[in-house]
This record gives sequence, structure tokens and C-alpha cells, in this order.
Amino acid sequence: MEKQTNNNLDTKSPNTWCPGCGNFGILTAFKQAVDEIIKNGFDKEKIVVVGDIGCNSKIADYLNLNSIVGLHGRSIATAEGVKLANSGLKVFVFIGDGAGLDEGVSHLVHAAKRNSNIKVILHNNRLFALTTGQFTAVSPKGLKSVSTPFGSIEEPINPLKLMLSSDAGFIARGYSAKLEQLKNLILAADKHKGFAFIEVLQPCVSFFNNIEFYNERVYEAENKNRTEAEALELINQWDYADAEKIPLGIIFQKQRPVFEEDILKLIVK
Amino acid sequence: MEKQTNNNLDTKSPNTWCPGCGNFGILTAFKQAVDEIIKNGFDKEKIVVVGDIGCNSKIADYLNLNSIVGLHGRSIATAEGVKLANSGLKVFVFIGDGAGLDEGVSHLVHAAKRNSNIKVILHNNRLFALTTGQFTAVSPKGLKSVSTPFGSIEEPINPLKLMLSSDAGFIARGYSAKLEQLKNLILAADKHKGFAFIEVLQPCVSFFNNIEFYNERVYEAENKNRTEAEALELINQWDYADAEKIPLGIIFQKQRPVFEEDILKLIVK
Amino acid sequence: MKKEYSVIIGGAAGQGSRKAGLIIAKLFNKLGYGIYIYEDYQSLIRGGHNFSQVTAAEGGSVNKKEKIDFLLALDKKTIERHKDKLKKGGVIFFNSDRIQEQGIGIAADKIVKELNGLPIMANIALIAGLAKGIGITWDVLEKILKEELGKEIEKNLSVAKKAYTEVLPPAGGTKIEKTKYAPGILMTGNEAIALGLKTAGLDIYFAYPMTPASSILHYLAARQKELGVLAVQSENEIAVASEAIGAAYAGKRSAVGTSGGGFALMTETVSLAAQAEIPFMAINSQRMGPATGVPTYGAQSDLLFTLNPGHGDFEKFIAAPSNAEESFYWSGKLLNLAWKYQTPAILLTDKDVSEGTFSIDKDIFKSVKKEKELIWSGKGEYQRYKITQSGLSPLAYPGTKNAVVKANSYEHIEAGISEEVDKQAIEAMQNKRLAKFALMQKEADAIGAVKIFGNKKSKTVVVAWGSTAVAAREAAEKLGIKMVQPILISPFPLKQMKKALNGASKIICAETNSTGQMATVLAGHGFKVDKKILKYDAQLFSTEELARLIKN
Amino acid sequence: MKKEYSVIIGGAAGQGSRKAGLIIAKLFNKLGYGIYIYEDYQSLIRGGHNFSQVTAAEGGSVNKKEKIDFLLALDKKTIERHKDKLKKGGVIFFNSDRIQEQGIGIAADKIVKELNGLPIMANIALIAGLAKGIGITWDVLEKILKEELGKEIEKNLSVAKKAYTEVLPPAGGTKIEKTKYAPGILMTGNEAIALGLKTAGLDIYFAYPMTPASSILHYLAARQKELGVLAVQSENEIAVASEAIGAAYAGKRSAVGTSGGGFALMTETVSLAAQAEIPFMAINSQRMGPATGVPTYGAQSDLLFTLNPGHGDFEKFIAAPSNAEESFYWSGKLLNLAWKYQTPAILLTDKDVSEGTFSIDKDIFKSVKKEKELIWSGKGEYQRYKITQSGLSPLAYPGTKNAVVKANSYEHIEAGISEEVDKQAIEAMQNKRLAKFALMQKEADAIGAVKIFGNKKSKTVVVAWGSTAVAAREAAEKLGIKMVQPILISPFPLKQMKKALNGASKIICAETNSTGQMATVLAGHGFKVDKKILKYDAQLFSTEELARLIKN
Ligand SMILES: Cc1ncc(C[n+]2csc(CCOP(=O)(O)OP(=O)(O)O)c2C)c(N)n1
Ligand SMILES: Cc1ncc(C[n+]2csc(CCOP(=O)(O)OP(=O)(O)O)c2C)c(N)n1
Ligand code: SF4
Ligand code: SF4
Ligand SMILES: [Mg+2]
Ligand SMILES: [Mg+2]
Repeated sequence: MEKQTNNNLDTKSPNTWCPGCGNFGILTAFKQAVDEIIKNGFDKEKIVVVGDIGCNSKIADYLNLNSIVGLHGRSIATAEGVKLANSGLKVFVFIGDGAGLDEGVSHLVHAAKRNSNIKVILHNNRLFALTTGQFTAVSPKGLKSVSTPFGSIEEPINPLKLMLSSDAGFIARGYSAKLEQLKNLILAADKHKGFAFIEVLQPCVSFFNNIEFYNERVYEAENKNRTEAEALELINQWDYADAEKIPLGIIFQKQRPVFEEDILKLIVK
Repeated sequence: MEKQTNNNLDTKSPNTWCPGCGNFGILTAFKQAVDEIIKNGFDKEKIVVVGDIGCNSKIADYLNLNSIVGLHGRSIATAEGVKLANSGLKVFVFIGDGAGLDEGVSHLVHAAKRNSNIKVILHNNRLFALTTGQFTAVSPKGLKSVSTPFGSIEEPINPLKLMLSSDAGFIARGYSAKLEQLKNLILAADKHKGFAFIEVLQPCVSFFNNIEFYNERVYEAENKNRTEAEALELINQWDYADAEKIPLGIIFQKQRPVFEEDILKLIVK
Repeated sequence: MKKEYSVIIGGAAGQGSRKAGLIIAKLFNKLGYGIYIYEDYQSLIRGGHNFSQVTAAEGGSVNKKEKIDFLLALDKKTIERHKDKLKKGGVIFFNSDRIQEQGIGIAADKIVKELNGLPIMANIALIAGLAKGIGITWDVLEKILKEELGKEIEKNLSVAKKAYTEVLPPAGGTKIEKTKYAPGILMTGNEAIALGLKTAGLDIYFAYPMTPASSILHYLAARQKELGVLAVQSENEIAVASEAIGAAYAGKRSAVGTSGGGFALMTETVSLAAQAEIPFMAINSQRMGPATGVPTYGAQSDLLFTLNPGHGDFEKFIAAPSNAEESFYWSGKLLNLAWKYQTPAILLTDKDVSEGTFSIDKDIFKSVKKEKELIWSGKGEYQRYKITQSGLSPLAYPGTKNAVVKANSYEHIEAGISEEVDKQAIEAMQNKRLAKFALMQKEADAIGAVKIFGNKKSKTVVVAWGSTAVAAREAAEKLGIKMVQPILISPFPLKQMKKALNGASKIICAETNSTGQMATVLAGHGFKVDKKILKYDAQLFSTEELARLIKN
Repeated sequence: MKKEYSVIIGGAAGQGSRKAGLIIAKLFNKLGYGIYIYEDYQSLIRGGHNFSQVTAAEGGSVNKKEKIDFLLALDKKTIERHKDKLKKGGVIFFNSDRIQEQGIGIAADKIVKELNGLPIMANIALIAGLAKGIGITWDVLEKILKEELGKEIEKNLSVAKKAYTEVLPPAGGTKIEKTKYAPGILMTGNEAIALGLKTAGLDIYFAYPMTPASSILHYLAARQKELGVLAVQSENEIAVASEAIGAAYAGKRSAVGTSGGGFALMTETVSLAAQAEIPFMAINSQRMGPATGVPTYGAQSDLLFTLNPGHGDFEKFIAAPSNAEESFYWSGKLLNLAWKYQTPAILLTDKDVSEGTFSIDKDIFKSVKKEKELIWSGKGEYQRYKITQSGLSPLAYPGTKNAVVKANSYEHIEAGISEEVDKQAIEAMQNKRLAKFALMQKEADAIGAVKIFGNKKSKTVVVAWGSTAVAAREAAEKLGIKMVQPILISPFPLKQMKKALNGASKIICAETNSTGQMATVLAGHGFKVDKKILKYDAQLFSTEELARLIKN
């Protein structure tokens, strides 16, 4: 599955994800998107992958692209630094739900707010996988994990809603089992001028295998312009507990002034 | 103005707020609310004030009540620890917009999400006052401050919206010049079972005096139950830039399972 | 000579080698052997190569050895990686359905399949083979399996029985004899920490997961009701530390646990605890850094960082245990000291103590009890920071009648109100704290902070701390030299160290880091280290290796 | 004897005493006096009591004195607080509309009112009175006022003129003479840092406001276009540090600035910079801790914390300047070194250097230039962590043709891919970094890391660093003893220190903290401090006080 690219995107690093892990789908979709970006004339050398720390971020080791893997929860802020330093780079952040919504949620909210032109791909497996499965901000209430053996008592937060309230200009949801759509979401995020947030539903087969659950519920929402209220309604179809259906696709999009463009004007003579 | 209480709520600490500062109104309204809480039979000894760091948090020095003043941005997490340790205490957090929405926004979001039974009073003067007026997450775009002498380029975040998306069960807005209403909001927050968030519009006369602006626009919104969508609509009347009117009052209220109650069940034999 | 055996069992993550290692250890423990299990695994959930190395020896605490007696292979990689460690005459037990090898083959997959077991039960077949091979009776094996395998016990037992029956002990093979010692209790360093804290009165444990500290959280979370200790996971380490401070202020005993990177995020709070005089108990379990480093492997490279854990001038207690007994004792002791002195206290442990399993003597549980902190008498007006001769100001908690309890991170007057104008008052409050720091130094001098082993008359002394101390102890005994182990490292037990190193002509300091951090600490207190032995390949010292390095 | 004058001007926050202090300093500077302005203010925006103490002396860098020649009082509190500091024959200039006092009364409010000025212009009236009183000509005064007061200059000048005309110089009063020296440039330590960084190639400065580092951000923000340096304020210190890392990875020179509490939040990132070998430049400007402490007052109590700024083993550059010239030089030097060695570098300054104003010689600007870092040749396959003899691996930045630039916080192989299995590879990568650390030590030994002042033959040596060094220098000159100032503190310049302390029979170490942190550092390197002089009342040493404490 990992070798289908034609731009030498693979490395020699052994892949240590569990067989069947949703992360494979994200890796494949991303490589396909990169192939397309390169085909359209963009230099491979100008793509930067920013990894966090978690199962998800091993992706940096598996991609023969520029990458920086820093600290748990800090990939978004790191990426903002990269983009500010060289706004000619395309910057893709791969981050887990634990890193993005627990440890580093301040950076997620602020990057969206200031509309930094980075693309955030949040691998939502709904727990801290690499540290053996503890609950995160998006775990369903009642999740039995090593840190909550009697079931977690917290209700999950809705990351799309959080992004909407933080004024994110591009909000989408993909699913690691829907490669083509995910690839297209990544390409759309890339085209969007400004901050883009893609939540990817990513089953963790070892600690919280919800493939069936997702397969039965996901559907592709209509691709159309939505007001904030309409987006909210769509988002509310699923509150990370049970639901009849789970919308995928671009949920909300809006053009806003781009941070790096505006700030760089301050030093142009 | 500071001496109108009948429960010995004052200390000998000299007050170092600037004359005319909105913080005085918050102090007075809070003392009045505490008077009422005590009158209704609650022990003064069981009230705890948690201060952050900023002009706002000097309030702890001015109140003859239990208090803990910790680190900048960390008052909310500190307060959660206090409440968890002794849920018989009433815990009031006084925090600035810089601390609550910049440095420590992760704690604000998570306290709301887990519905910790603390009451957060956010002094929103829309800048870092104590460090001489730099812009914060809620400063209007274009604010000229020592760190943004050419005008800040970031658009403000809407804290009420952020709280709504974080599932806060009690969201209100007061104004430091409307004492009676503010007192009532504090009392309502106190009665609410669970996390309560009161944004107080608090003009900073030294760095961003928007008293006139507020006086011309604030109005008391109808006190009624609202759906999330209705609350969002009301919140959207003002996006922290210009607006025709700015609603005050309880914006949204919803009963949710209380964190401390649920977690304490885990150790009850 | 003391009898001693080493066993490695290895396989891919998910094959159950860790559990198997524990069962093997229990078999030996039952026969009266002291145990240490070294755990080796990578930062992944399936695949890779994990192994447990069980060292079992008559009496006392034991360290990992270079050479092993028995190798149990769940997969081929295990043989490739560990075959060369076998002693002459050592035996390999292997899954003959997957591997061709010399030694004792067990058709583990076949047995499991025949009995409709789960694939993971192959590890039980191997254990049974080993038990038979080394002369452990079926009764003992059955008893241990029943204790360890709650789920699917019947099926496991039938797998074990079949393997036990099929295996023929090697001709002239080793038979493990019972020793004169009673079995201990097997426990990891982290479990011992959890119990030590609990015994000293812990009410709430706060944490954000981080290897190798996470299992303290897991252990406590699983036993919340039984122990009456809340185990709370929060949004990040800064929240964790702040909540612990809030809880301590409000009158509950709290603690936090993390590793270096998470501890870094708590340093601002450590400084707060010092200034506001709020007890703060932290576990910092070291792993190989800097930064993310090699996250599931050990190192002792956070010593200097932990000794200087925040801005401003303040004293703190720091202790580094080398095994589970010390983990129990010192986590309890430090919790008591944090409350006694209203100060930060940090247990600086490391991966191979935290996640290693040790046999401990149950008498150790009697060594800790909750010691009551200094509480306000209720007389007069309460002042959180009352200036006293000792420097200790009595505590009161919110809710106390007639007390207004004001804690403050600003410099403050006795009542807890901020002070920035009166320079004498500022100096006076620091002097109060300095008086307290002097008391803490006295406490450090009085406590058993330094242990001495080996040949006490030798002028050659090896100093080691934390996980390395066990290897150093054994190496010193072997070489007939002296071994000195500082356990309490802050306040530095200068008098005890002077006594321990008195007359030494050669001081050797061994540690698993690349710059010699303990050697630096010793230099700061006037002890010249003549030779540094540094290991930084993410591995624990084996006793043989350390002994060689000391000699050369 | 060198001519020297001290002036205090005080008032409530908002009355403009700080600006007034600066103008007074400029008057003296114009006449060729070296300047230091000590700023004293509280953490409040209006009210309280602020004052500036201007010390003006012929030649060289100067320290605050105990006694003053002139006191300018904008309010009564100023007289109450400072009158006792006046030398015999010292003169008070006061606002006679608010205060009754002996000395030179100036009807400042009346003058301002008559001329329709703003209340704050009373400070200009007092300055004019002082100028007249000490024989400064109207021309000089007018010129300085024009330079300093852009806004409302006409009104200010008329206020000044009127006060200048009305005041009669005291009979037999002092007349300030021109010296033989040329005027310097007045600059705060923080301004000098901003310029030093810029001169060494700074592209982006990231910060979250924190006293006393904030004015670096403010200074750069106001001059973004002129200097071509971006000044970015972010959501918190962790974001700040992470962004700086990201920017450095992507090829821009970045730096961050904060104080102790904010620095604590950056320690995890410092460790990351070390591991990923990404240049990281930080300013840590100390204030009085622990925790929030006394936030607008100085102390030197973050030394040990800053020397051990993260988990894991790594080396870093740390320098502590004592004045604006050193701030300029060392901020530039450290930025260059951070990039040269792909390592953390920290300028450890303190409030009274950061916010104090110094006269500097403009030649110092020539002492720094941007030194290019080691860049990949473009030949062969690029490997971010190529193992070389020097330990330095050439840098390439994303966007470089044919290079895949992989930076990693995990331990890694040369290509930058994570490694956790191959223990030799892990050790080899650490050895690469150790080789680099050895080079850094060489650099420290080669650089002018230690300065010597006073009587170089004296066997009594006072060691001081940062803001205290200026007082120590002056005290040593006065007492005829030697003074040694370590500026680069990490890697510790052992050889230079040995030379500097060679033959010393008594080593005294003076610093503004309560435990003697530099003394601890010296002890760690084998230098026994015989006497510690510690001050922790939130005040800078005055030269007289320090001289007394050295003698006693
Ligand atoms: C500061 C810090 N705290 C904790 C950790 C330990 N840690 C490593 S990965 C991880 C969780 C990752 O969860 P998530 O971001 O959801 O990624 P996943 O593994 O699920 O893909 C944690 C807590 C760390 N490396 N650094
Ligand atoms: C970790 C840390 N960073 C920065 C500071 C400096 N600081 C003190 S108060 C403050 C801003 C306060 O702003 P806000 O919370 O809005 O309160 P206000 O003064 O406006 O009431 C800052 C940045 C600090 N004390 N600690
Ligand atoms: S633990 Fe879960 S998220 Fe991690 S690799 Fe395995 S399946 Fe994937
Ligand atoms: S600076 Fe602003 S917020 Fe602070 S006390 Fe003055 S008016 Fe109030
Ligand atoms: Mg996850
Ligand atoms: Mg504010």
C-alpha cells in the first residue's frame, strides 16, 4: 500500500504501525495528494511535513520529504514558525487528537484565529494511542482505558465546533478508509488560502476499533457554501457519542486575511 | 466605593488600580454578591478566590477571603484542584483576557468541557494591562499597542462562542459599570450547578478606554432559555469589532453532569 | 556461592512476553529467589521486538546480567538477538512451530490450536516447558498460573499441562532448588511509588500520560475505590501541576508524575510551590533524552535539571531510588516531607526502576506512615506566612473557622497579601524561607540519605545512584571494593557523604548519561571524582560490564 | 578625582519621572559624562512611587550610588523616601505648588497652568530648574528637549523656558563642567540586545510580554520596517519557543525573550533544540522570584536554573552581560554561536541591566557582524545529522534543491529518521553531539569570556556577574583589590577563570540572590569562595554598600 507513489516519497524506515491501523490510509492519501501537487508543478523541496509526537506523527519517518518532528502538542506552533520564515513553503501538520486537543489546544485555537496559512491534519483515533490508549478530549464518555478503567466520566469536545468558534477558514472531515475523498480534502485544503483543518477519523485497531461504527454512519455531505449556522447544524449531526450519520467533506469555508501575508507587510520597505 | 460591605470583606492592602478602572466595579459587585451569599447562610470561610496574574487578579489582595494567587494563565486549573479537593467550597476565579484566552486558554476550554463546578469571572479589558497594554486574543484588529505600534493584524476571537463550543453550561456577559446586573450574574453563576463563565466588559482607562463605546451599545438581553443556535445568534450581535448593540446577561444555560460529583463517586465505597 | 539464574523471554509486541516474564519471575520467587525483571520494548504497539530479562538470585536485590541461563523464544528474532548471551550449557526453549533451533522445542502453536486457545497462549506453553525443564513441579506452576491468569484460566491451564507433559527435561539439566528465603512480593518501581504515596496519605494523583511514569496513573486508576485515592488525568502537564497545587492549598495530599519533557512544563509550578509554600510532590521518571529521545529506554540524564527545577532561590527535597523498596519508602517519605516543610519534593526515578519488577520484603510496608503536617492552633489571627523562628508557618485550609487563608505567588507579608514596596518586608520573608531551608538541610543530615555497601574498608569507592546503584553494589561486592549510594540528593547530605567517602583514594562514579551528572554534583560539594564510567546506549549496566569498567 | 553626580527624580506612576530621568541623563551625557540610570517602579500603572536615579561620572561605566547630589521631587512621597540620601550640600528641586521644603522650589503646576500645558509637563519645569541650578546653558537644555520631546514640543519648551528663567541658582552651588570625553549614546540593556541581535542577522523575534524582557519586543516592534526584523507576539511562551524553532529550521534567524517564569515554559523546547540541533536563541531577563515574586525588581537568582535548562545531556552557551555594551556584544555573539553550533544559546541578563540606561561608545556597534553558519555544499545526498569529525553537520533549509531536510526530536540516524532499536547508532549520534560540545568548550576557552578589573596584583578578588559586576568593579577600584567578571558562563571558561583567580588568597563572590548561585557554580569548578556577599531585598548594590560589605 505504501509504494504506489511515483515521486520517490518513501523512506527506508520500517513502518511500526499496527497492521490495519487507520494511519496507513492517511499516509497513502497524503502521498497521492503530494503526487498531484508535484504534478501541478510545485517543487517537492518546498513541501514541509511537521510531525507531532504520537503514532500519527511517525508519518514523518515514512515520507521522503522535508520534515520536522518536535515536541508533543507543539507541532502547530512549530509549523507557524516554519511558514512565517518562508511563506513559499507548503506546510502540512500531522497531529493526534491528544496533541491537538489536549496538550496543545491553545496553539490549534490561535493558529485558526490568526489564520496562519498551514494545513492541519488531525488523526482522530480518539485516544492517546502511543502511550497505550488513555482517553483524550474526544474520547466517548465511558471509554474504558488504562487511565479510566471504570469508564471516562468526561463528555467529548467537538473539534469541528471548536474550530468554527475559533474562526477557522477551512474545516473538513475525512475518514482514513476513504482515500480518494481524503486526498481531495488535502488538495482542497492546500488550495485554500489560509488556515485549514482536516479532522480525519482514524480507527485505532489496537485500542479503539470503531471501523464498523464509522462505516455504518459516514456519508459525504453536500459540497456547498454554508453559513456559520448551517455549518453548526451539520456539525451537530454527530456529537462524538452515538449518531445516525456522520458527515464527511468540507464543512465550512470562508476567506479571511492571511496572517503571514499581513505581518510580512510590516517589514516590506 | 470599597467599604460598603457588612461582612468585613476588605483588607488593609492599598488599592493600586488606576482611578476609574473597571476593576473597581467588579470588586464591588462581587462583594455585594458575597454579602448575599453569606446572608443566605453560607460560611464565609468556605469561599475561595482564585486569582491569576494581571491587574484583575489584584482583587485577591483586596478581599478578606481565602485566596490563592498562582501563575499567569493557570488560575482555572488551580481552581479545579481546589474544588476537587474540597467540593464544599465555593470557588471563584478572577482572570484576565490575556491569561484566560492567550496563556491559559487550554484550561478554560477543558474546565468548561469537563464541567468543573467553578465560577470563572473574566475581566475583559481586551489587552494585557499590567504589562503595559499589549494586544490579546480579544483586542480589536488594528489596536495600537506597544507590541503592535502599527496596529495589531489579528482579528479577535469571540470568547462566548469559544465557551459555547466548549460546552460551557453557563455563559454570561456583564459590564463593570452595571453593578446590580453583574452582582446578579455572579449570584446566578453561583446557583448554577457546574462550570460558569462570566465575561465582564471591563474598560481599562489607561490603555483602552472604551467606556463610551460600551455605554452606547450594551443592553440587557432577555432572560430566557436559548438553544445553542439561538445563543449563537445572540452572541453574533457583537464580534468584538464594531456593532450596533452588545447583549448583556445570561446568554446560555444548560445542565450537564458535574465533574467533581461524578469523579468522587469513583472512590466512594 | 549464591545461586543465580537469568532468563530472557522475547517476542513481538502483542505476543505477551512481558506477562510471561512476570510468571517466570513468580516461579523463581516462589522458590525463594530475589527477582529483578528488566523490560525492553520500543515505542510501538504491535510488532518490533520486546523482551523481559528475569534475574533470580538467592537473597537481596539483583541486577541484570550479561549472560543468561535460559532463553525462551516466541519468535525467531528473539533467537537472533539473544542467542549469544547464553552461558555454556544454557538452554533455549522455543516455539518449534515457528523456529528450528537446538534446545527444547515446544509445539506451542499446535498445542494451542488443538485446545482451541488464543494465539497469545503460546507464551504459556513455553513457560510450562521451562518449568518442566528446570524441575519446577506442576503444583507450583499451576498455583502461579492461577494467580496470574484470571481470564481464560482453564484454557491456559490445559495448554500448560499439555506442554508440561510433552517436554522432557534435558539430560543432566539444571534443577532449580528452593532457597532458604521466603518468597517476596513482586512489584514494579511504579507500583511501589503508588503504594508509598498512598501509605503517606495521598488523596489525589494527577497526571498526563508519559512513559515511563504512566503506570503509576494506571495502577492508581484501577484501584481508586480500594485505595481511596483519586487518579485524575488532565489536559496537559501544566494543568496537572496547577491542580495539584490547588488541591494541596485546599487541604488534600496531592502528587503528580511525569517524565523529563512533562517535568519541564511543570518547572514554573515548582517555583510557585516554593514561593507560595504549598506542598508539591512530583515523580520525575527519567528516560533517554534530550527531548523525545529514545522514549521507552532508560537513562539518568535529568539529574542536574531536576536539581535546579525553577527560577528563583529555593530548596527542595530530591531522592533517587534504585529499586522498589526504596521507591516505596522514598515516595512516602518525600510526600511527608513536602507537607512537613511546605515545599517541593521530587522523586527522581528512572525507567529501569519505574518499570522494572523487584521482589520486596513485605516488612517494608511498615516503614511509611502518614505524618501529620503542622496545623494552625486556631488561636489568634491566622496568617498563612507567619514569621516564626523555625521558618515554618502553620497551615490552615480554606473552610477553617476564623481563618482567612491567603496563598500568594507574589512576595508577600505574613497575611499573604502582596508586597513590593517595603524592602525590609521582602527580605524578612526570604529570611523566613531561608530558615526553613536550613531546617531542611538538618533533616537531610539526619535521615538515612546515603547507603554503603561492599567492602567498607576499601579505599576504592564506586559511587552510583538510581538504577545503576544495583549494578554498582553487585560489582563492588564482586571486586571487594566499597560502594556508596546517595539516595537523598537534595538537600545534599554533605556530612553523610563525607563520612562515606572518608579515606577514599579513588572515587569512581558510574551513571547512565553522557556527561557525568552525579560527578558534577559531587564536584560541587568538594568531592573529586577520579574516574567517570558513563553509559549512554539506552541500556542498563549489567553487573559484569560495570565490574569490567571499574577494573580497567 | 573623577567627577561624579547622582540625581534622583521621583513621582507617582504617570507623572513622567522616567522620561525626566532620561532627559537629565542626556544633559550630563552631552557634557561628556558616562551614564547609568537605575529605574525603580512597581507593578502598577498609576500611583505608587516611581523614581529614576541618574549617575553621571567622568569616563566608563558607572553604578548606582548610595548618596545623591540632587533630588527632584514631583510629589511629597519622593521627598519622604529619598531625602536621607542627599549628600551634605545636596539640593532638592521640588514642585512648590505641592510641597513645602528647603531647597529650590519651582511653581511647576502654576507655570504649566499659565501656559496651558498638560499636568505631566511639571516634570519639564523641574528639569529646567535643575539645569539652571547646576549651570547648564539654555542652549544645551533646549537641544536635548527638542530631541526627546517630539510631541507638544513648543509647549514643553515654553514651560522649560519659564522655569529656567524663574529659578535662581543656589549661592555657591555646584556648576557641572564639561569633561574631556565625547558624549556617548544612551541606550537601555534591552535596546542594546535588540540591536545586537539585529546586527548578527536576526530575522524574527518572538515573544510573549514579560517584565523585564518586554521592552525588547516593544523596541523591535516599533522599528520593524527600519530594521527589517519581524516582531511577533504569540499566544504563550510555549508557542513563542516552538515558532522560533520552526523558523530556525526553515532558515531564518530567530530569537525569543522572556523572564524566569516564561523561560520555565520554554525549557522543554531548549531540550528539543539540543536534540534536533536547531539553533535556539533566548533572552532570559531575571527579576526577583521565585514565581511571580517582586516582578518589577531585580535579582540574579535564575543562574542555576538557566545553566540546567532542560532534560537530557547537552551543552549550551550562556552569557551574562553587566551593561548595554556587553548586552549588545553578547546578544550578537550568542546568536552567531547558536547558528554556528546549532545549539541553544541564552543571554542571561537581569532587570537592572535590561531596563537600566547606559551610555555606550558607538564603536561597539562595529564589534558584531553576522557570521555565516555552516551550510551544506550541495554535493551528494543530504543528511541533516551527518556524522563528521567535528560533530557539526552542515545545515540545509527546506527549499534547497536535492535536499530532504529531516529534523527530529527522537534520537535519529544521520538522515534524521527516528532510531530506537540500534543501540550503536544511538550511541554514535550522542558521540557526534559530544564532539560538538567539546568544540563549544574550545570556543569558550578562546573567547574573551572573563574580564579582570581593579588592582590586578591583589590577592583579594571579588567575583561578580551581571548587574552586580559594575558595583564590584567600582568597589574593587576603590579598595585596591582585584575584580573578576565571568561573562560567558557556559561552557564554563575554566582556563580563563583559573588564570584570573591564580594566586588569589581570598575569593569573595557578590550577587543579588539569597543562596550564592555563582558561588555554587565556582565550587563546581573547583574554586572555593571564601566569602559570599548576598543581597536579596530587590535592590541593586550601590557601590558604597558593596565596598563596605567587602571590607567587613
Ligand atoms: C510533554 C509530553 N507529555 C507527554 C508525552 C507522552 N506522549 C507521547 S505520545 C502521547 C499521546 C499521543 O496521543 P495523540 O496525540 O492522540 O496521538 P496518537 O498516538 O493517538 O496518534 C503522549 C501523551 C510527551 N511525549 N511529551
Ligand atoms: C508565564 C508568564 N508570562 C508572562 C507574564 C507577564 N504577565 C503578567 S500579567 C500579564 C498580562 C495580563 O493580562 P490579562 O490577563 O489580560 O490581565 P490584565 O492585566 O489585563 O487585567 C502578563 C503577560 C507572567 N507573569 N508569567
Ligand atoms: S496503536 Fe492504534 S493508532 Fe497506534 S499504530 Fe496501532 S492501531 Fe494505529
Ligand atoms: S492599567 Fe487598566 S486594567 Fe490596569 S488598573 Fe489601570 S485601568 Fe485598570
Ligand atoms: Mg490519538
Ligand atoms: Mg486584560
